[in-house]
Amino acid sequence: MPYLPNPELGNRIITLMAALVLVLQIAAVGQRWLISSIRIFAVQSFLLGAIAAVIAYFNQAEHIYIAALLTVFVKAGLLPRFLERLVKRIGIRREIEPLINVPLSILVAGCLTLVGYVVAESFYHPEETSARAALGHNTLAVAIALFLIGFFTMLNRRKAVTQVLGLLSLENGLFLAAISLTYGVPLVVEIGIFFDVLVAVMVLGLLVFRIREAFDSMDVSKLRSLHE
Amino acid sequence: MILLGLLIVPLIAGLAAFLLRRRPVMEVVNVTAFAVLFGLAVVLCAQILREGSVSLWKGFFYADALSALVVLLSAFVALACSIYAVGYFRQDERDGVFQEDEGVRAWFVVHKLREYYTLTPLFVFSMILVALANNLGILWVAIEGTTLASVFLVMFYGRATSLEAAWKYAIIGGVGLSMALFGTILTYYSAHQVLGTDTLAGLNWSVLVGNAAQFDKATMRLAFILILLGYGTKAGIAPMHTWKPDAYSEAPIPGAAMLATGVLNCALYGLVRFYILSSKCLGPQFGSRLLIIFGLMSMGVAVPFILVQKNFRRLLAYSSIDHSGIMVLALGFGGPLGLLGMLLHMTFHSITKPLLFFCAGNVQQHLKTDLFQQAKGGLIHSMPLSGAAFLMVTLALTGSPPFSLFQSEFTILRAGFSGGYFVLAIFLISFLVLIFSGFLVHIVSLVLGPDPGLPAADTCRWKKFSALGLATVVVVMGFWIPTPLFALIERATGIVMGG
Amino acid sequence: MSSVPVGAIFALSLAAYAAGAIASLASRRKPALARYVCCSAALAGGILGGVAAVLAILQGTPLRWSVPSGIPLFAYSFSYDALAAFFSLALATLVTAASIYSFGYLKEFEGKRNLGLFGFLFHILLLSLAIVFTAANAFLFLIGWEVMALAAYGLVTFYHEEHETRRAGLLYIIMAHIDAGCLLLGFALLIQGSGSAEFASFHGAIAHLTSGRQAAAFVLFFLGFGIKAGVIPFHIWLPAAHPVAPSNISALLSGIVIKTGIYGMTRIFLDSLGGVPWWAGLIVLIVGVVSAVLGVLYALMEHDLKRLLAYHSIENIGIILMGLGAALIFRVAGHPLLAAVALIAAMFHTLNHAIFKCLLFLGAGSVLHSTGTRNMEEMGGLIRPMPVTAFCFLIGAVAISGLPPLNGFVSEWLTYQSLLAGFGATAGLTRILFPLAGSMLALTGALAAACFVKAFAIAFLALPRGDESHRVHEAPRSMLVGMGLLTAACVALGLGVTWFLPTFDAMTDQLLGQRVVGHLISENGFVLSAGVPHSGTVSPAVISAGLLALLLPAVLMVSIGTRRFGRKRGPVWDCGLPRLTGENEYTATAFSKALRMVFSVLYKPRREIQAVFDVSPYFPKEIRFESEIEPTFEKRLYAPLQEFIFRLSAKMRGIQAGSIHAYLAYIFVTLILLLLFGVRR
Amino acid sequence: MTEVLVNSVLQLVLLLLVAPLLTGAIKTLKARLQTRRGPGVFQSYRDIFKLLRKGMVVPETASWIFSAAPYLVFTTATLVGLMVPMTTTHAPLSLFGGVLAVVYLLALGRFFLALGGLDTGSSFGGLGSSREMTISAIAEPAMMLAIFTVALGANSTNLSEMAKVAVSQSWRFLAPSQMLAFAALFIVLIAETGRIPVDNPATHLELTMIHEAMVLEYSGPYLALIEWGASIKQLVLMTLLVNTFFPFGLSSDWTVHAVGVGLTFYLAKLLLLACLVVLVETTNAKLRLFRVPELLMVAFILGALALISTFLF
Repeated sequence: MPYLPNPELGNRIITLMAALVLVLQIAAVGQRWLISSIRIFAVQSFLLGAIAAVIAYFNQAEHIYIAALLTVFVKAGLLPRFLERLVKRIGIRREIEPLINVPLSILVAGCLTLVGYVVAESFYHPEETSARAALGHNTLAVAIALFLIGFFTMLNRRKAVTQVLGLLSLENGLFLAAISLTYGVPLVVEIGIFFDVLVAVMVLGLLVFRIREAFDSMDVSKLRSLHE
Repeated sequence: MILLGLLIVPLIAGLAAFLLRRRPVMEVVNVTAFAVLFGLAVVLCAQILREGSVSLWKGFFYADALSALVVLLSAFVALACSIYAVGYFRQDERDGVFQEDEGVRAWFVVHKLREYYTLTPLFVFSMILVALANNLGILWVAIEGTTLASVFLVMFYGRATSLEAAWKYAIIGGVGLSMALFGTILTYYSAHQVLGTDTLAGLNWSVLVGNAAQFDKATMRLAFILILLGYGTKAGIAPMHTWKPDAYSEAPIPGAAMLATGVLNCALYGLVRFYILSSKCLGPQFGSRLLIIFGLMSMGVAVPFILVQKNFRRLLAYSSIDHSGIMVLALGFGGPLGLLGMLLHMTFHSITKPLLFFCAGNVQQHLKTDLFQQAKGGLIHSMPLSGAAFLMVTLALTGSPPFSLFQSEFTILRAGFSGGYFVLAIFLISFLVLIFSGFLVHIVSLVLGPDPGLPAADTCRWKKFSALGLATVVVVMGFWIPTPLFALIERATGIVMGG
Repeated sequence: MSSVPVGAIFALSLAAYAAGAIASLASRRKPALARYVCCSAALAGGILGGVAAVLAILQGTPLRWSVPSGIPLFAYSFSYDALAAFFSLALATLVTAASIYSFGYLKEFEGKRNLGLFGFLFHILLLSLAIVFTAANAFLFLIGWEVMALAAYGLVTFYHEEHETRRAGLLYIIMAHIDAGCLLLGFALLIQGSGSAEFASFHGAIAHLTSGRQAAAFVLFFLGFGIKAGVIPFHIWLPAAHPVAPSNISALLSGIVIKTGIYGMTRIFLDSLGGVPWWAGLIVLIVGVVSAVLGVLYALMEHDLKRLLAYHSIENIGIILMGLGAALIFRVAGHPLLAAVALIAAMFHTLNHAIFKCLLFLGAGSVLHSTGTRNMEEMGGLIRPMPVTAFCFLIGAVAISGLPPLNGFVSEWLTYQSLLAGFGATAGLTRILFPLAGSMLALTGALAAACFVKAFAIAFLALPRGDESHRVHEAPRSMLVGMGLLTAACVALGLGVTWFLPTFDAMTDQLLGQRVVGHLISENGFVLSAGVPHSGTVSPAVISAGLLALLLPAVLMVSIGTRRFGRKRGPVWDCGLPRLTGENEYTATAFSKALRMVFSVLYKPRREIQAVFDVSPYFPKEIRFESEIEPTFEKRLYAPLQEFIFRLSAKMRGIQAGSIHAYLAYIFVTLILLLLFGVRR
Repeated sequence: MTEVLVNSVLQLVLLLLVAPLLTGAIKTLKARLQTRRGPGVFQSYRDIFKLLRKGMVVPETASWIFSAAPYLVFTTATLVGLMVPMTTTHAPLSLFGGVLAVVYLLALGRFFLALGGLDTGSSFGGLGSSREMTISAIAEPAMMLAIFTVALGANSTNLSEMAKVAVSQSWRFLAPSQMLAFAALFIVLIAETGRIPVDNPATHLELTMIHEAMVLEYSGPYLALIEWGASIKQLVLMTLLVNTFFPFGLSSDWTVHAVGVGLTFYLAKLLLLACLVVLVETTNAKLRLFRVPELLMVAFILGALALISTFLF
């Protein structure tokens, strides 16, 4: 009879890591240096991979290992490397002042976390107090918060690269939701999604590059020639 | 089997164009491929009408009347655009549009035309895939695919403005799609609790629709909201519509036409699939309310931009925002009439819209501008065919009889009344009237008037043929809809109605 | 008679129009051929349509038939009942005359303009008109309605090189689309009630509508049809659009196209709804009065011949609406007989106006054709070079001024009678409105007479004012024949009214369940009476006979007198000036001066006089006189509306300012809101 | 049928004879009131016959319209005369045209006369026509309103019917509605017959003349027809007034005695009305053209009041 790990413990670990991910996200909101925000993203993605692994371990769901590996490989390895190369090539190191200044942005991020919990509240069915429901409720809140904060960074930051980062961290939120609520979506879909994310980033990278060429700046708030 | 064919043909066409770099070959390949594709689509529809639904690889690919309709429309649009594209790009080459940016250092773009003829089939492939994928996840992947392919079409001309448009399109589209993905995941979650951890089938629509009734309500609500916003972004529903004018005015005409019809249909298709689930799970009211709000908002947003518009390429974009609004509104009105009206509208819109783009393209290539005040008017003298067609298709698209869009709009109006949305119906009509007025004023100022003495255009055979052919279809559709097509639409309506 | 031929003949006339459309488009490369194809096809269609209408009226049984359309949603169903037959008859008459006229009129287009396109649009217009009058299905009706508007638009903007024409066309098509929108809503309302788009299914719909729905239905349909009919204040498109079209088209537009509005009101209010609330009838009556008076007042100030006629269309629509409104009120008040009389008055005036307005526009057309101007101030003395045109125009003028013994008089007489009867038939203070309306009708008539004295005299009498006079010539024969037909019709319908009236029996029977003609034709057959015994009688035939008889002594006296000294031609008394020239003649502006002063409250006239002095301040070298009246509705009602809409739109453009952050913010906010308010129950 | 013809002929003769007489009478009375001798009562006959026997000059610029106008003026006026009951309640042609026909036939005559005025091309003609049409246009509603008031009482527009009703209740003229209506119609009468204070038949001053300006170019028999027609029109209108409001002596039967009585009463009433007209003419000054509408507006108001009072009292 194989060793059955205690899911209770698993849930605690997962919740903890999820919280860590959230903290990282908020930290990213305050971050000024492009390179380090990329790094933050990398760490965050790694943590997600870890969460996936933990879930896989505690529920003997082998196919999640693949998802975990993919995450670590693509999101924590490939994409950050690519983005760093891009940034180096373009030679911009600092983010200019965001539209909303840093302390305020962090405050907003906090509120968004709150929103996440408020929304997740309505999913909490106290009658079924299974560990998993509780976990779902918790991590869903985190996921929504991640999503919203990622979104917020996109419309808060001016640099093209940081918008890409925002998009990616928003995807991370989705991944967290997928992995913790449903133990991962079907593998095919998973792979499809990863592939798409990869291509998307490539395309965006190409765009960033050419925008840099055309406008010799990466400040997307300068892209205003198309309007009514 | 036929499903596989539908998917493979465009892939082959793309590959072929990528390998054989000579223009005439690429043109021929492109056109023939899409002709074949259209043929296959027709066959598929016939089969659907016979058997009800077709599926492949134990339901990994699955086609019912609804998806068959979308496939048919996508294939039709693709064919029309491919024919037009030949003439369009030849003209571009003659005008030396591509000269200024030879040194494009993207790693796989060698030559502009090659880029186009390689990308378009991929684009079409993903449109077809959207319709044929049974798995909602794959559906999402496919729609994302259309976005990625079309980003390149938007930045096709490599101008600064096209890059800007492409960036906005990519970012907004990306955000939208991740919302859609979130929605999909939540749907899976809410289904998950019913279906258990059956890995693959858990996202298969054919499975989900069966027991949507027991899904977790709260999750489904959140899911539907996210889906609405997500696929709404792709469909260009206000306030997620902002990328449309930029993208449409920058992409090359055939690409833009496919964006405005094919992608729109795909996005709405996804929306409809989820609408079915949500209305099974939550009852129709929840969805309807949101859909009606967004539909009317889109129409309302389109109005002022159509009334005061300087650029006729952007005008087209706002028209398509308006039309997606109408369709969403129809979906919201619901009931057999509303859904029938919506699908009819989708059909007629996809048939009519490309012609509008073609006319606009001809005019733009003729005048070398897309601004109204730089056009001196009186185009009817130098390009009688395009001018007349432009006027005609404007009338058709603004829903005036005898053209077919009037039928669908009339049906939608009836749906509104039988749904008891009296005031909304009045809004609908007044928006339509305003849009008609704005559109006509602009186009008349372009087409009619004293002869500015431009050289005669309308010489290119390909452009003429595509425009004339399409015009004929549009006129005929006003008076006669092929019975099988209508049967297909009715069956699709049945599916949306539930089951 | 079996019912087969009517249907068949009607179908044939439709076919003739359709064929004409395609054939003329096909023969656009050969102008002469195109002209013959266009006109002869129209003529054929017109005659066939007329035959069908006459047969239908004679056999008096409504026919209906239904053709499966290519669209599974709807069937094309026609019904050829009394009302349809009557309007089809009017249409056929006008088409016949206009198409004969066109043989000559279109000659000048050859080589200059695309006759093929013209023929196509012309026939599409005729086809859609024929369909509108006979459609028995809301969907088919709407298609016909809108196609009619589009074809008319095409013809109005036929001279699209002029900016004025394009503007007028746009105004026209936009207003037309607004009315189509109202009708769409109205029909959707009825359809939702009855569950079917067939007119038959609406029958008596008023019964199962809530009072709110009744009001909505009335307002929507009245707006829709009122805009098309050009009632004030929705008239602004009419004087803009009708003049700029080719004249044979203007004749049809003013003659029959605006009557589709009247047809629609009659069809919907009396047939489909089966009566409207009394206040609705009152509104129709009042709007009628306002349109009649203001229409003629604006007409008086015009010296563009065709615009003047266009304004008179508004006036006559007003007169028709007076009758119709009275009919609606009587129906509610429960006086079917009076209602029938009023309805006949309205319908007969519709027909009469169709005929003499068509005649007048054709006359204006041939004037335009030979002088090349629409401005009356440059005309004058045309009666000598073009006597026949002048005569036809004169008859038309007498008829439209409602003077005996022509047809205009008869229908106005009937209108008077029903208005008078209204006083006795209704209760409460509102009953005063009827005689007041009557007096306004009198005012209208008198002003119309004044206006046509001006129109005819300035254009046709005295000396030429412009310099075109030398090359002025009489119109070609075909045009004269076309006008002659209508002239004859004016006289015939006037003198022979008592023989024509039975036409209406089936209609009143169908719409009001009341056959009335028996009461209308009193003893010895040629006296028209007002339906109620002792109420009032008139006999145009006898009147004209009397006039002829009395002419005898007058002629006698004059001839006796002139036998001795004869009649000499002499110069006009010109206060000792060298001789009378075109310059010092009385002008149209001068003629209407008096009325401009009298009604200055309405017109708000603006005049400016600039004198250029040479040596002494007493002898001005030249004087420029400008005078214009304020276009009240355009300035006070429509301009501000347009202003508002455009300013709002301009503001809204800020949404699309180009900042991607803003764009993302829209989505973000929407998402947050929906998350907070959408999810929870 | 024959009866109708006989009656018409008789009434025709009466019309043709009485009309100039009335004009003459008014002229003389006026003169007397202004302490002038004035022309004889029969002056109008002399004028007409003189004109009939003179040659005429037709302007070079004029067309056939110019010649048609006098005939129409004359015939319409006389025909109208046959529709109005004069001595008996029974007017020969009343069956074939009621009061509406009367008004519109007179309008027909005016229409052509105005055309004739403009046909000459002289500015006088134009000015006259313009003023004539203007005044008649704004007189029309007042007249109709007043007539309606009477017609509603009789609920018929047929003049014989109206007269019959009037006879049957012969003290009805004391009702306020009738009084008001009469006042209104009287003003209209002044305007329609071109008398002071609206128009001055005796002047040829271009600033003031209306009717005279219009017929300035007419001469000889044409002028005779016009003058005669004008006086007949005046007679008709006055008859309309006296017989619908004061139907005394109107008999409904055809005995010689009755007709005689009717005739005497009729002439007497005419004379009284003429006196009234003369009184107004002598005691008022001519109004400026643009003050005339105000007068006619008064008439219109009176008509409206009459109407309202019909169903208040």
